[in-house]
Amino acid sequence: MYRETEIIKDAPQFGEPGFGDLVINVGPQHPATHGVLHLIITLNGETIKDIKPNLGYIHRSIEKMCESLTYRQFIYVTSRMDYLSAHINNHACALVVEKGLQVEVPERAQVIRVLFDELTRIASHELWWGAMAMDLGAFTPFFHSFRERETINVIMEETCGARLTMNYYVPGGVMWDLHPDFQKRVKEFLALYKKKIHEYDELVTGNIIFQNRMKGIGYISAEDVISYGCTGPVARGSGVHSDVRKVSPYSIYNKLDFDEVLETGGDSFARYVVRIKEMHQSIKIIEQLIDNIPEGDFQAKTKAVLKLPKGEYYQSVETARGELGVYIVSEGGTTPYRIKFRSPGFSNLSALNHMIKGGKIGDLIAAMGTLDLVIPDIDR
Amino acid sequence: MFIKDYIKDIASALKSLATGMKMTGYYFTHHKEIITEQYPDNRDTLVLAERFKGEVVMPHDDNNEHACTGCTSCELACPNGSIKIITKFDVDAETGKRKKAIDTWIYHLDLCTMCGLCVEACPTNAIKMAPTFEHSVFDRNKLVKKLNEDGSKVRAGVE
Amino acid sequence: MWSFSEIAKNIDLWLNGLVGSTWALVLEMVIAGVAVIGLFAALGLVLVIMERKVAAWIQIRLGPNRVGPKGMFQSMADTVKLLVKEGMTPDGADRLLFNVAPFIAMIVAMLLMAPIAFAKDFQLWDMNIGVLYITAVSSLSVIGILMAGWASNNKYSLLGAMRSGAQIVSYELSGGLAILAVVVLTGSISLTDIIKAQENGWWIFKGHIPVIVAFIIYIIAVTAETNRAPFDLAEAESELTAGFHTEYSGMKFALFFLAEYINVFIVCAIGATLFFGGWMPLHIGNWHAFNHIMDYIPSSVWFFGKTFFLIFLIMWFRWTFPRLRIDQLLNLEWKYLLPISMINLLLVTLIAILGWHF
Amino acid sequence: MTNEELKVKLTELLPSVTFEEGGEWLNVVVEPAEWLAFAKQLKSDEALQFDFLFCLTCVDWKTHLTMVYHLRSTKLQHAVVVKAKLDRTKPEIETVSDTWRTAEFHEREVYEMFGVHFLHHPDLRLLILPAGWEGKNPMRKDFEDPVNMIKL
Repeated sequence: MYRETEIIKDAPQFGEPGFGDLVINVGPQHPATHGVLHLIITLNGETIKDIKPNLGYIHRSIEKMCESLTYRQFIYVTSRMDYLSAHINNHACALVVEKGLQVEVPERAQVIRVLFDELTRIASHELWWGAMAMDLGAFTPFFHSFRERETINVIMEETCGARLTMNYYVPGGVMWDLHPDFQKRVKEFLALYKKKIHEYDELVTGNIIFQNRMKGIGYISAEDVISYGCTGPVARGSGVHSDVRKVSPYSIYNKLDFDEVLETGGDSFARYVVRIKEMHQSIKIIEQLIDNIPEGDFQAKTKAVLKLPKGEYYQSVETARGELGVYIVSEGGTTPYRIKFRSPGFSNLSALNHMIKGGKIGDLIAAMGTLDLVIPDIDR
Repeated sequence: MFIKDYIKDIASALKSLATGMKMTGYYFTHHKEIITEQYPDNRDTLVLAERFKGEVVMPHDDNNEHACTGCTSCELACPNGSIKIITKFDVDAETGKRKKAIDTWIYHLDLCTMCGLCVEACPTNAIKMAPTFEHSVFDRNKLVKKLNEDGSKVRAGVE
Repeated sequence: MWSFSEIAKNIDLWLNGLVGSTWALVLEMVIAGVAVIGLFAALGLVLVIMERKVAAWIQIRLGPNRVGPKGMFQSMADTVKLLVKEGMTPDGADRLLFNVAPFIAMIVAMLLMAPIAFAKDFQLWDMNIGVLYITAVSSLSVIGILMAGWASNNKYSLLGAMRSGAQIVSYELSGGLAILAVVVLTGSISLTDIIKAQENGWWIFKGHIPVIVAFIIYIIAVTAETNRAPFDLAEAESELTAGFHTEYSGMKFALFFLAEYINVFIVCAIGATLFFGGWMPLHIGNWHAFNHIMDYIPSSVWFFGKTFFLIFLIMWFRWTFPRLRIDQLLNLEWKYLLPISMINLLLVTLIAILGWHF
Repeated sequence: MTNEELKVKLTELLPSVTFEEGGEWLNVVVEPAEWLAFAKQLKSDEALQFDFLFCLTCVDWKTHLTMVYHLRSTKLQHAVVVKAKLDRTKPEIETVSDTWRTAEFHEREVYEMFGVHFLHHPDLRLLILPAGWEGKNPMRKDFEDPVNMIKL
């Protein structure tokens, strides 16, 4: 049954308010939703009156599935949730299990994990930057962003054995040791990135058409951001201090020197600038770590069958889209009794209606671009 | 005054458009920047990372022996049930005792998500991940594979 | 000896000799028709390949290189694909308007071919109201788009058509005023007079500042009129899936696709004729030796070279700039282009009267 | 404020509140009836200012359902976990979507997955599950689906 007929059935008749509004579907197959997001939009002419998201096209009930997976097996599922920050999701699950078992992760494993997290964050922001520009009509940045993303994928492929959903983190550390020429390739990537960084500003940030399309669009104030539960670059675009790596630092982030990017504009352009600056911060972190990766073993000794003691555990990490929280309620068995993934995309999407009311369709696409939505992250 | 910032506004707009054009113009003229990989043509020179997790395979040495003892720990480790081990009991020649051995190692390549947990869990390193990625077939049940060759036995001394 | 005008004169003589002058005229019209359709097909193929190669190189990729030597037959393959594809008509669509719309777009493109001077006195119809005819007919193309948008019973195409209606109508203004700047300098609106007036130097050089400003406004207005790149709101991929031609497929879509490229060719041809002297070779004042050498290059090569340079410029816009929003688009036209082109027109008339141009 | 100070403050706000052990944050168990008033105080009170509801979920303990609210204050950097026990047959609780806007979507998800009915919710419809799944509550422990779920 096509959900939209529900809305048309009780569409306002002549004389009632809202008569003559155009109800159109953006999605589930739509070039700008980057996935199967279905928005039912009520339009009056070109201005948007209301947005009703209709989710669930890629719902695999990951939470129900995890209830029958052991603590080693459920980690690989999370890289299918927000596939652009696969490593960071796996890092959250590994940390929760280690927090439950009080396992001490060796220093080398922690540094490898942070290195791969930051590489994933850059790769995710690269793809976002290309897709964002394509949404606004410029096709060229997409291909240029994939040149950098491809170099990172080659690094991942060489060490972890996969390009997108790398299952490299295990409770207690990482699956294998680094590949011998990992450092060489990362240095090559840093050199390429430094050479090409000015192009991002020339082609997109500095472009007057781009600025007009993004400045003042999808404004959301600081209180609304907190009230809608938005985290990540969406929150930091409105000046809310919400970087989990700074608020409640995990792994070795408290020993690293990087600063949290905060913009006070609150509109699409501010969120855009936050992500571009975040890429620089990730580069800074990688540069600090790449030359002093400590020696030692890469995986702590863990028992064959992992059993989390009875109780509840919560661990949040900073993915490329915001705060991913893993909440495990354990009955002491080998599988979690109940698991809840607090995904950043779900709350960021709820703010879209508030942001874009009264804007044009072009604004909706611009605002959705800066929300950086990954639909499996929303539907889980 | 209005006219002054009207003109300044136009000038900065044109300058920003010009820098964008200059950059794309640079790429239009410099073909050495092209990054396209001609996949089907460069097949023989294509080098894949040797750790690439493409498909689970069971290496057999020249006299058709492998290292799988049929202990089914990989089947337990697999998150989505794409491994099915059928074991049989065959009588050991010298000691005459009945020993468990592998009969068929069924591998559902269509279900497998290449997570590598089975290779990690195998005590005797009998299976490993092969860097093959061309898995497309015309008939789906070609994707259900039997990893241990016919007539293969466990290598002696593998416990 | 082998210039286009010689060939045309010989055919004319031969036909008059063969059959009476009235029949000769009819036969010539048929030949002209076939030639224009042939030019359309050739242009369609060449421009599609050119666009895809320009896009590819700008986007650090190779572009089509599999079909034919270095990918040259790619557009041939595309045309054949579009020919054999089924042209569906969505149910609930206004059948007549839906099927006529692509032909309107194509007819307007063909009409505009008449006054363009392809080579030295080689024109379909050397009319004395050339420029007026061009601006009048080019505003008809919006009817085809509105028909397509309305008839295909699809909300996205309706939105796309409304947008392009507003866009083309408003950009006619500054486009027309930019053309007027050159007409004021030459004092006549016949294209051959305009070209002849550029005997001793193209207007872009002789008319110095005001004509350069007029040229920039002309290029922007013309990119908007043909619904291309920074102004492609009519078929905005990421907003309205494919705008007014969402429901078209098969040959009808091919007609729209071809009409867009032919429109780009025509507006660039007009731009080349007005600002870069059409088929007139590059002459500089009284450097007779230099001018003489320039005359050796045949006039049609001059014409097609200039037009293809302008087409490349418009394609370059497309692969560099994002899309404007509908209100920014109209804002740009009414608040920036229109005032500037009016002041520019005043400036040009002042210069024309006082004779400050070269 | 540390957990102990929070404990004192919360008992002062609502005497009938009990505390639970376990987890890094203070676990507060509240009666479903008093939850809405308590929530408003948590947000508005100067010393608490819990303005960020970062996780809202429900746990099915086979005998009863427990609503779990994770709250954090972005200004004072402290967090608390509030729980409310609901009976399984007719789970009902007041909605907090007007105190924290993010609750609207999270409550709709809990409604369709667990069947908890949120009173005065602005738009309590299915969010993720397709039409026809009303009342099926797939996340409950006693959910049977012979097709997709393989009983080991």
